[in-house]
Amino acid sequence: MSGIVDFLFWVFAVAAVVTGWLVFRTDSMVRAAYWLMASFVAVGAILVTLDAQFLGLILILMMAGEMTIMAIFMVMYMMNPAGLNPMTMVHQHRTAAVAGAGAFVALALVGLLADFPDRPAPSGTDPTVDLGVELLGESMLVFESAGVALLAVMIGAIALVSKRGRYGDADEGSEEPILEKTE
Amino acid sequence: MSPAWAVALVGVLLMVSVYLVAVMETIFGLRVSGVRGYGRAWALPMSRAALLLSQRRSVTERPDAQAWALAPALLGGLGAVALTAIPLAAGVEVADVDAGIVLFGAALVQVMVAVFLHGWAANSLFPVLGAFRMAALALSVSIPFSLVVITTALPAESLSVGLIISSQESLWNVVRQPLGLPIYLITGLGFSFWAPLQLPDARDLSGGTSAEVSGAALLVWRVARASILVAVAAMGAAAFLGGYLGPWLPGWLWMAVKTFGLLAILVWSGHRIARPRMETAVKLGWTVLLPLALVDVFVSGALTL
Amino acid sequence: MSLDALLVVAAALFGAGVYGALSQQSFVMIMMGLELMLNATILAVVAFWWGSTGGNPEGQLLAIVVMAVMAIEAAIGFALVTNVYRVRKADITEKLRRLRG
Amino acid sequence: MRDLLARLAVGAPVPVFPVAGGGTREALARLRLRPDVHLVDTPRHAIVLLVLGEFPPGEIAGLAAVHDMIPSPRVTVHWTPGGPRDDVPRSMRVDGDDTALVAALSRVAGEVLSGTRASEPPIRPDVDPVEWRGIGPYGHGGKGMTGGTPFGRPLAERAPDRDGLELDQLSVTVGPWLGALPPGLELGIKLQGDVIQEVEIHPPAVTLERPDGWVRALEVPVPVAELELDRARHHLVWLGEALRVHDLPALGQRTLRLAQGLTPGDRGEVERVLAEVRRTGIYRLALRGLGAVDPSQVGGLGPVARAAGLEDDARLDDPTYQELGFRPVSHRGADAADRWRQRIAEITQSLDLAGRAGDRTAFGDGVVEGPRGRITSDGILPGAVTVDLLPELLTGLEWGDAVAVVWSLDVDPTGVASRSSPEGAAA
Repeated sequence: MSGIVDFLFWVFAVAAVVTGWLVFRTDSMVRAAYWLMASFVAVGAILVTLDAQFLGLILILMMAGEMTIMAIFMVMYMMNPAGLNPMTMVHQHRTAAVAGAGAFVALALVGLLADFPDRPAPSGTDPTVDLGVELLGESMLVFESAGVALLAVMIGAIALVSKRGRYGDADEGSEEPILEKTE
Repeated sequence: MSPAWAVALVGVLLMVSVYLVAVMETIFGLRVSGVRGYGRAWALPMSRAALLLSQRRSVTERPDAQAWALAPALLGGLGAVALTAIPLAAGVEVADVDAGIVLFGAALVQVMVAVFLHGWAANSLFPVLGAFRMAALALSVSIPFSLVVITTALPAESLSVGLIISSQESLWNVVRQPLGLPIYLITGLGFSFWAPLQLPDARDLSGGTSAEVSGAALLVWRVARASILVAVAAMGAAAFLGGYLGPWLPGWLWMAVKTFGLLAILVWSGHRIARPRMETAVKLGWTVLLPLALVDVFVSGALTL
Repeated sequence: MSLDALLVVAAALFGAGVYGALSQQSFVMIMMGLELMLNATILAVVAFWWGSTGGNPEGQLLAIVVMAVMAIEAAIGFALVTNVYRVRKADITEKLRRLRG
Repeated sequence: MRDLLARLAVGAPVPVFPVAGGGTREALARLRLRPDVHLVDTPRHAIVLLVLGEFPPGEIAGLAAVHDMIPSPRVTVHWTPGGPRDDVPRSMRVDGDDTALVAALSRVAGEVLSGTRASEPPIRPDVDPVEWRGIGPYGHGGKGMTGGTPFGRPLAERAPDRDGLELDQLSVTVGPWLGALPPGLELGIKLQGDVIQEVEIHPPAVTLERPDGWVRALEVPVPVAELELDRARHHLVWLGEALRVHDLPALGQRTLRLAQGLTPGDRGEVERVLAEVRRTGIYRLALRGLGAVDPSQVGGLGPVARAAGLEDDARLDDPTYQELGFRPVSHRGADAADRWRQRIAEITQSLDLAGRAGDRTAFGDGVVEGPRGRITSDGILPGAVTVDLLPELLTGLEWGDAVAVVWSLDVDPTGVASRSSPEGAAA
């Protein structure tokens, strides 16, 4: 059984990295968004093999909507529908590649060389139940804070994008209106 | 259950149910249009499938060919995955996952991706408009959908579908959470973009995301769409109607009866209720179903405590 | 499958994210780079929870907090993109030399 | 394998994409009721291209694009309800009535599926309209990075929209044989997402539809019962087609079946069907608040005018109708839902009048109230005026709402042909 799990892990690991890389190699907006989603789905699957079922599935569930919205935003705001007009959307390619490779090497070295404690979860526990008890027990404050933060962000985001602001339309700048002289 | 048997079982069950959905659809259609004699309805889906199989696939100008081919297969796969989360009889669970109901939700939400790809990849006006409609529709129904589905886990104190069913031994969730099933069915129609919520594939878009598809690809798409509807009905039966629980009859038969009862309601509503405007559908999701789903969560939570 | 292997995979994802966030011009593509980095973070956090904490649920809790951060990043990002586009009709960074309104 | 599939496929209704010319409204409605034929919404789902009715001589060539959209195997059939046409080779032509047509459709579909008849080759060459790759600094076919005409297509223009974001516009031509629009209606539209920013009416590629019965009533006395049954039948056919576009095809079929051989005695069944239409919630869900017209612009437009609160009806001046105690029905809201309610009310009213009229006759005296509005002897059909309302009404609507508004107006694009053809021929 552990042989199958190992094999699945490597399939998902390769899939996650390759699809994550393809996000920036494609010239189609929708493909970019859905490659990223594929990367998230692969990571979600890895989480499921790690016994974090709830987290993995929630990650997959969240990402469908978010990546569809990403695709739509790109279609809305990019002036050249890629595919119709493929072109390179990359700048400072060399710097970025070096930085990316550097980040990978540094983090991988930390991961390989540092000596982390080897304490796997004891068998016979149910991680989903543990998580539920934790979320609504000792760590409820953290969980609630995350929820409140999300609510605040939702309100902030709506305020930011709404067309009519306190001082008139958003695209007219944010200066106070000049008082008109009355006769 | 060994994986090979499980895959075979889900595949066969799905094909049989999809065929029955097609027959039901034909019979309801004939009934509403006032024609008597439904004998023809049993063979008609077979003939239609054969006709599509003898048709060549159509090609648009510069489609995203890989995504176009992938989308129907992805949709069908999602239907199958969603079905694996549901115990078909006592102890017959294809995928025995603790968080089964989350697996089901994750599979259904990904339907949005399959439909969006299907519309986008054709590189044609009406399919793309269908894709945009799917995004708007699925986003507006997904939150009430998730809420009412997760609420059924409250009395069971577990996310496992098997435990959710056995928690309904004394009382079905449809009674315990009366708001749940109607909201679930409406939003489920949205996810399977079935009439009256077939906005992404509607006739005012000449077929929407499938307007440019023909032949075997169209057949696969239609079968996959029906398989999502089957999965929605099966989960409705499990989460709200006590699944395989019931007196006298064997468990699997109870499950089949409840599933097809719900399927009949869903298919029937497609012929009897008008397709809403896009704006009405989105408003329904955000301003009616979402508050009602929250009420459902709060009331059920209070009752569970 | 070992903790080391998981961390290497997470590092590779993070590296790809860094490359994307630095090389892309479109705001939305830059956001994708950031999301990929957060994806790597989630993987690393859950890997540590699985291998090093003895099943302490607080590890999973941390992963949930990262997910919330991801949602917040997306919401703020989309709002900013919309606002910048409304004012400047631009969606690529090259067109925003100055950030004054 | 192919034989087996072909033998199985014969049991299915033949998928037919109709391209309807002038004078085929009723024939199309009859064809929809045939269980052996399935009229599909897009050529991609069809096997047979059915060209029915009359077209101006040059327009048959314009069908090539539709023909080539049908995937192989495909076959074309030409049919004219009134009689045979001479400009088509005999092999593709069907002479005779509906039954002959349906038999021919099944036969050719069976032949082309089993391979005894070859699939028709595409008419237009399969080449790119312009060269696709390798022009310009990025291989994208244009000048610079963000300008030019990539692959020969100009980049989308930006325009203000209702959200205050200037997003790209897409210019497209829809029709004239789009399943979602009345046959012959061709619109040039600019879309932002699915919101219509600009509408332009193109002259239709269909010859004039002659409402013979109604035109005859201008000159000679015609039995009132006949006229009113015609009106009810017209509205029922309209209702059937509109229900189909609103994705209620089965209910639409029931309505179309009622329209065949309608008599005043069918009133009970008509009322049952109309009640069922109301029960679908279509007014509330799909029509309310859409496409409200300005009452001052719709004079003479029959149901459209009366739905806007005008008591505008040529029948009011007819002594026969006065004798029958005729009062026009009217509604107040002027929107799409009211136009549906108006026509539905007029169906029962017409049946009632037809039942009470006996053998009374009406004499138009130069003006007749047709089902779409006032028909006068100067030849301008009310459909022409209705089409003119479209640009203003559709601008700013989402595509689905626009389709609903077009059907609620019962647009008759051939009315434009009757009016603009002299200028059109000159241009």
